[in-house]
Amino acid sequence: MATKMDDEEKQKLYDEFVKGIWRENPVFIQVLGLCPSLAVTNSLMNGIAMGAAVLFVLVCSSFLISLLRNVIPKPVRISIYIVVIATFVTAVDFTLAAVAPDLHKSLGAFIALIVVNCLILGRAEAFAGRHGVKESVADAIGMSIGFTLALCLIGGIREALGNGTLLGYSLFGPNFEPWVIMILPPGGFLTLGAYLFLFAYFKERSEEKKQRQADAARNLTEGRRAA
Amino acid sequence: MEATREPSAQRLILSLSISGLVAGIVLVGVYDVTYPAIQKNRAEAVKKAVFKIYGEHTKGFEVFLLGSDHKTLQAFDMSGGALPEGSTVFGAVDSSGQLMGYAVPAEGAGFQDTIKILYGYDPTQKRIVGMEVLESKETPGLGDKIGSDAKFRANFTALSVEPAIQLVKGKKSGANEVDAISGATISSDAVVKILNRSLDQWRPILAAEAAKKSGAKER
Amino acid sequence: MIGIATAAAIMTGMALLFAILLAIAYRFLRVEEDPRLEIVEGMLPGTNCGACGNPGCHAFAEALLRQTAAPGKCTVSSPTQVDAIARFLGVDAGVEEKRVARLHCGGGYGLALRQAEYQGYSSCRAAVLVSGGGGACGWGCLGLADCERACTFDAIKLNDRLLPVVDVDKCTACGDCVEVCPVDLFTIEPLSKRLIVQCNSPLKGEAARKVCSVACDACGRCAADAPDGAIEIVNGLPVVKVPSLTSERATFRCPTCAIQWVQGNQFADDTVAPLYEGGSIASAILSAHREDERASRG
Amino acid sequence: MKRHAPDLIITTAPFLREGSSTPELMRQVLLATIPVVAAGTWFFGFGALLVIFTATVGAVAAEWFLSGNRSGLGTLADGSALLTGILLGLTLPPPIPLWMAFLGGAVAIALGKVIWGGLGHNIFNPALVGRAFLQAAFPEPMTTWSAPVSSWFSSSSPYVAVDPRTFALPLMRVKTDVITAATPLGLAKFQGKGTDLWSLFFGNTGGSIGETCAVLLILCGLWLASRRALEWRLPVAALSSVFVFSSTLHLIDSTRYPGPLFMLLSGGILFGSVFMVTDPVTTPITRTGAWVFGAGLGFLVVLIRIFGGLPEAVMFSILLMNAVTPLINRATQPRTFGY
Amino acid sequence: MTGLLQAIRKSPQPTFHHGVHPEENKGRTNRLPVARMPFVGEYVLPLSQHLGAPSPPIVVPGQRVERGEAVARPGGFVSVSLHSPVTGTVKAIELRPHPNGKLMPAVVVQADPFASQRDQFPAVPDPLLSARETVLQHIQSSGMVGLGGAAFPSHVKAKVPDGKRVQFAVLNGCECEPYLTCDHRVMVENPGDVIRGFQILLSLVGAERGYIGVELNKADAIAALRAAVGRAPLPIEILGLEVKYPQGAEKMLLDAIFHREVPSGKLPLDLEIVVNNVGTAAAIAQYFDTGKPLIERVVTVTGDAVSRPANLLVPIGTPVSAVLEHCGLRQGEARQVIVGGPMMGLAQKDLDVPVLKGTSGILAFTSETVRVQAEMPCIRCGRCLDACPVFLNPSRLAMLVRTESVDELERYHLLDCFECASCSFVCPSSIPLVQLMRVGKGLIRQKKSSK
Amino acid sequence: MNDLLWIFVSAAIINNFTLTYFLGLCPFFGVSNKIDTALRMAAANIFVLVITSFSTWVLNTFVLFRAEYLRLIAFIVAIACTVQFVEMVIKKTSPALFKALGIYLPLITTNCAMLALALFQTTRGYGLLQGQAYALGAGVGLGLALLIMAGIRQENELVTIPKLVRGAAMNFFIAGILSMAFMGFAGLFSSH
Repeated sequence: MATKMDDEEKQKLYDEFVKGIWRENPVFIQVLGLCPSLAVTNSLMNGIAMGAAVLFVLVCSSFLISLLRNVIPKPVRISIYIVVIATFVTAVDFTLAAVAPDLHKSLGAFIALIVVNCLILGRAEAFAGRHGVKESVADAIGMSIGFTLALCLIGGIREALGNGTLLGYSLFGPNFEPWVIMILPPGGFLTLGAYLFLFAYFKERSEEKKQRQADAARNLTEGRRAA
Repeated sequence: MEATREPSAQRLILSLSISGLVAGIVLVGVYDVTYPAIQKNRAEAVKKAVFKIYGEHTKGFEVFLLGSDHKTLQAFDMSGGALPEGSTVFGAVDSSGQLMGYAVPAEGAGFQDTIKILYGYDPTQKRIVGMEVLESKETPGLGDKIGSDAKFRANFTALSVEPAIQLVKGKKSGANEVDAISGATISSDAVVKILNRSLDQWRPILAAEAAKKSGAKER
Repeated sequence: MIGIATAAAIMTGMALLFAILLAIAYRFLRVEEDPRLEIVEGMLPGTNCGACGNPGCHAFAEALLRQTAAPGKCTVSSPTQVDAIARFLGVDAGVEEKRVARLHCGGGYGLALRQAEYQGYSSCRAAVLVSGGGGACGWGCLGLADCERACTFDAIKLNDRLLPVVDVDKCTACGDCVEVCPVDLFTIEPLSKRLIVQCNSPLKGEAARKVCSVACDACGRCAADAPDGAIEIVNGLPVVKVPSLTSERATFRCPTCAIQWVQGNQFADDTVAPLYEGGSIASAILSAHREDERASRG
Repeated sequence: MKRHAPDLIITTAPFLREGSSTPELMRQVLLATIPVVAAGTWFFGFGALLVIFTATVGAVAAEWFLSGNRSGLGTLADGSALLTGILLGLTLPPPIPLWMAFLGGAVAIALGKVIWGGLGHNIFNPALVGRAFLQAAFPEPMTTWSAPVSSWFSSSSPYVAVDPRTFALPLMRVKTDVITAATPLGLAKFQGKGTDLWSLFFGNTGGSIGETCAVLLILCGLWLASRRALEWRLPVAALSSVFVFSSTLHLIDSTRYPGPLFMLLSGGILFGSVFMVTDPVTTPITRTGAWVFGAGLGFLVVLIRIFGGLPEAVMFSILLMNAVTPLINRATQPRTFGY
Repeated sequence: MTGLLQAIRKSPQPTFHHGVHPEENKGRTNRLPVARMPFVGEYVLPLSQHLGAPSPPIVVPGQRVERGEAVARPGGFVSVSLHSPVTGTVKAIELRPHPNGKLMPAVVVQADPFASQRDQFPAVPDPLLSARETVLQHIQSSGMVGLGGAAFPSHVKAKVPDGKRVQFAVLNGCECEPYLTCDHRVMVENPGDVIRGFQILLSLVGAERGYIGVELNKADAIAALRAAVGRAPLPIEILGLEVKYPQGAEKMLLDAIFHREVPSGKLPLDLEIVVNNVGTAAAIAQYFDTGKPLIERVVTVTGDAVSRPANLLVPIGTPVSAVLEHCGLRQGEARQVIVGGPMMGLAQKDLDVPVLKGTSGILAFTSETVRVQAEMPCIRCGRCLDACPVFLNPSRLAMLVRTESVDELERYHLLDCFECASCSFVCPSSIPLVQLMRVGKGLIRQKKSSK
Repeated sequence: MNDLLWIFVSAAIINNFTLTYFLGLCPFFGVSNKIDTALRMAAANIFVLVITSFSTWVLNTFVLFRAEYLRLIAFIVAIACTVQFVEMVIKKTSPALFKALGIYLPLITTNCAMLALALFQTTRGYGLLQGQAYALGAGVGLGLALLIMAGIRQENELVTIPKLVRGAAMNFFIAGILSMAFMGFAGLFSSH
């Protein structure tokens, strides 16, 4: 009996974890946290670093907020969430500046701007403030992995086309003509738009396929009945 | 319903204050831990740029703050490891501890956004001896060549600042002329403008300093 | 140590300041709002279909809180959703009988006389303005699918005779089709009402049969065969007075099949032979309409 | 009961129509581009024709693939994709690699037209969307110009004049030290050098393939206007606005700011006015709006050419004005009769 | 370039702004004198042929009626009587096809083949000597309506409400619709009737001056009217107007003559002006001369599907099919039959519909003329804006109708559209703009009624 | 004076907060579906930006010079509280104004443009006046982008955008094209 309960709980945690990676992907599905997803993704490395920073902040703040959710008075909850998040963000900011100054420079103010990333405050308000510690942390990890994944996809394509490199390694040789637009602002918008278009396309194709299969199955059963 | 019951004002104030207090303390801790490393990184960055301008003989650099009279420089003690805030110039020092020249940070409007540069200036010969771009958002592949294009950078190895620096296209003829990067005229122009503007401010001060120093030496 | 003191002082001071400010504001500037409103609205489907008689889900939620409406009025919500709302509000669900939209015309392609060919904007509302459409019967279905487009729930599809078939499983009785039909052919009826008059023309006798082979010619046989007073002929059309008739006897002697015993969808077993040769004309027109629509709507 | 399919057609009034049709308008604009294409080929050599052709192929191919029509000509029949391709080709610099021209054509159709739902729905001029994409993606090739190989009456064999860069492999570049030329606007902005107005008028200067020959563009514009294939207010407003703003500056300081005739004859303003600004889809529908659009365009062109970082601004200015066209349309609704 | 020239060249003739120039196509009939349509067997008299309340019948099936005898009385103030055009028997009162496409209640009269059908009507008083109320009542019981097309009861127009006054009266002789020549022929053949009718109207409304606006393509009509006025020194002026569609629309006509715009939602009466059709004036004069109520009217029958085009004096109620047959309809070739003009008329699906009081023309076209072009996307060329005489934005309105944005439709003044079809006429993409406008008006009405 | 002009123009069009810095994207896409809404949002934005610029300048000059490491947290708390306070005041004093502007205020709290403005003006060492010019420029820039976007989107509602790009994807494409068009302003006034 106990193991069954455990399994159920595990399954639930797993669900909370997995949903953020794809089904409720913060960037591609919920279209949240856009500022950093477009601003810093002119290289893959930036994307990874930003993702890691968000991971840290989101997990820590979700943990703390879900822990304290019954203590925090409702009218000032947003202010307190912000204080908590800002503290963690400042910590990340300083740490990055101390450990990897070049990366810190290329991410610029966007590390600090994690504070106002709708993704983080959104998770705090919508999830961590209403759920237990375990679920909140699982949700936070899933969401930030989904976020990082999206950032890597965007950053990868932008760096590859815009600079001819991936993580600094040359892809196309010295005569490559870089598509400068990809690392400029318009490239960010267009890349994300193109990804959304592609996902919509694949979704429609898979739905069409499902529909066709369902039709075929129905025809088969009806044919049998008629026979 | 529970949610509709109003918490007391004292509780609101108390919880917000406590969270502020805790956050403040945590941040001080983080700050204290990371402070030395961050300052070291900043100093490193300046050092790297100064070395690039003044070459392999450079040993280190000194920091000078603009005095409150806006006319004289005051040496700043770097032993604390931190760079000061405010208007600063750096002095490049060779292995013998001799001052080789100054490295002056300057910034101004570029093609896209603010460009920040550091340039080496020799007040006695009245010329620029080198230039490094610290920060720019110029167009990749075109404008950002101001930091990477060797031919363009060569313009600044011995650039006379009297009369004021001029931008030309094609053939460079005078000692005070800078040959623009083709296709990035505006960015090249921006660098020249930043230099001229910064020199207007620093030239008399640095000249006075140099005169003071040489005077002291002669005496 | 000084650093810590400064930081603590600044942060606490700031927090204190803002907290006091907000606390004051919270105390003196608050505007009262029923917190349940948001929750109830969140529980509603949010389709704003208006079937409940309110202008939208928000208004319905307000009505629910005022207790001037029962949760069951929402025809879109499933019974469990209705139950949930009722439980939340602590009121009776007041579940309504399932109702669906019914079409009062059977004069599809090949059955009703077409006098002229309509060309132009492919919409019933537009066609009815041009000499009342190409059909001879001015009361009949125009077959240009305004209802199909208007249906939010994807419950209406034109069949091969260009007649709209309402899928009773998907229909929520929201009334959009009733509103959109320019010749007012739809009514909302309880699903249990089986006797449906599939004609809307007041013409009688030969005049009616001349324009449509499935028109009601007001012969009165159904009224005669039904229990006393259950069916009455009013203005050339039978009116079913007792909706819960359990016998399909009244339809047996109808010479034109204008009155039908419907179980489930209408036109489910369309066995009337087409008057035109080649039933594919209708489907060709249907696909042409669809093509037009695609072209005009991108 | 014998019944036959109905003879009579019922449609709504009016039962008469004026003659002109949308495909006919397209055809006339297409016809007007022919002399411009020919002149571009004459001035910049066979390579220029290849560039135009490739851009057109890119546009038509994109339309074919993205419109989802596999039978018949589909939306290609209205000729708008063809026109977009040709216009894009005419705005490109002559020595651009062909793969870029192809890419530009495809982007023009995909981003400029198809995603908006096709002809008539787009907000931005498709050809210019394609060109803006190329300009942002490949700033260097897009600002590398070659000198004309022919003048009006003499030529150094234009049919063989093909720049080696034109044949760069896809995604690659050819590194050469070919002599480049500057556009008259570039010369004026960066080197303070003027250009003879007559060379501007007859097209003996560097620049995009279709923009150099002013006299031809003026003639094409007049022809189109005489066929009522364009809304004359738009080019007139744009050109006079450029004239007014540049003359004002010129009067203030004639040494720093070039004269109005130079501003009108150089760069793409004439080409833009005849072929881009007159695209009805992306410009205001109201007559007052047309004047506002033209005035705004002229202002932006002069502003960016003189105070901006780029020597040429017609493309950006048109795109910016396209962006505000919905707002202009709203603000300039005609007064209804009786109000 | 022509556009530019047109803008520079100011038209010397008075006219309104915008509008279109369709081909006139009046040449086949404008020289043909008005002929009489022979009597047929059955006449259908729909009870609602005019704007306003339908007329309740005052006869029963089987009853014998004389030519000119009333078969229906006015159903209210905004309603008129209806008279039998022939001597015969009332066959039925039932639903019959109406040119608007619906089946509508009508009195069907079977003509007596042996009756003489002579003009023999009760005498009426002299309108210029009788009390105003009496004259108005006589006009109402004569079944008089505007013959221009809208069929608005004439007595309502001639009655000036208390507190209002009328400064000018205008007769509309523009006949701007292509193909139609019935008003033209009336002006040429009966200028005296027109002027006399106008005099009656002038005295009824108490106007100090009268104007007759005639388009310049009817020079003979202008000459005839001027001659008729010249004989009697009257405060009436005949104005030649530029040939342009829709000059004959009331508001456009007033703009052309007085350069004043009728405010939105208001009537010419608010400008102290009353407008009537020339045909109506002639019919009023004839009524007071002979006592003949409105039982016949002049109809232009033309189009490439009729071999003998004509201007016919047709008894009201005659089936369109009979009229067309009389004019030599090419059987099997006609693809479209229109009642009214080619710009604002109605296409018919059933040729058994009757000629009404407001029927000014019957046009039959073969497939050569009827070209239904495929609709193309709107390219926002703005030609519809240049054509619209009330300065609307049809292109945008069409899009708003398609997306059913009812609030926006009202904001863009859709209700000021009077469906002149100039926008559809010029649209190079063949978008059914007027039709969309009509649908849009329906949407607005529906929204208003559901509120 | 020239300096102020450049700061203003740079923030408004050359380095438009939305189209080149990607700041304030959520409200940019969220409330740009109607021109009317966009106008109000733009007004609210400018209002809050100017207040933010002022209050953070005060905070930075008079309080934080002792503890720069508290900048981020102090700024964000200050912005959040100011906005919330302003919102409450408007809600109480003028329901009409609240209906017009107030509902956008909570959206603005978590708008990165506000915090970014505060941080940028601090790191660039702008004084009070420069800060105000910067805030005004940023506000005008956000408003401009918002208004243009709203105009285009409202126009798009009249036609049928293909299903695959309808919604978010289309918005990104429009923003991308707009961003390309705004590149034309690069270098404006910088060389004069």
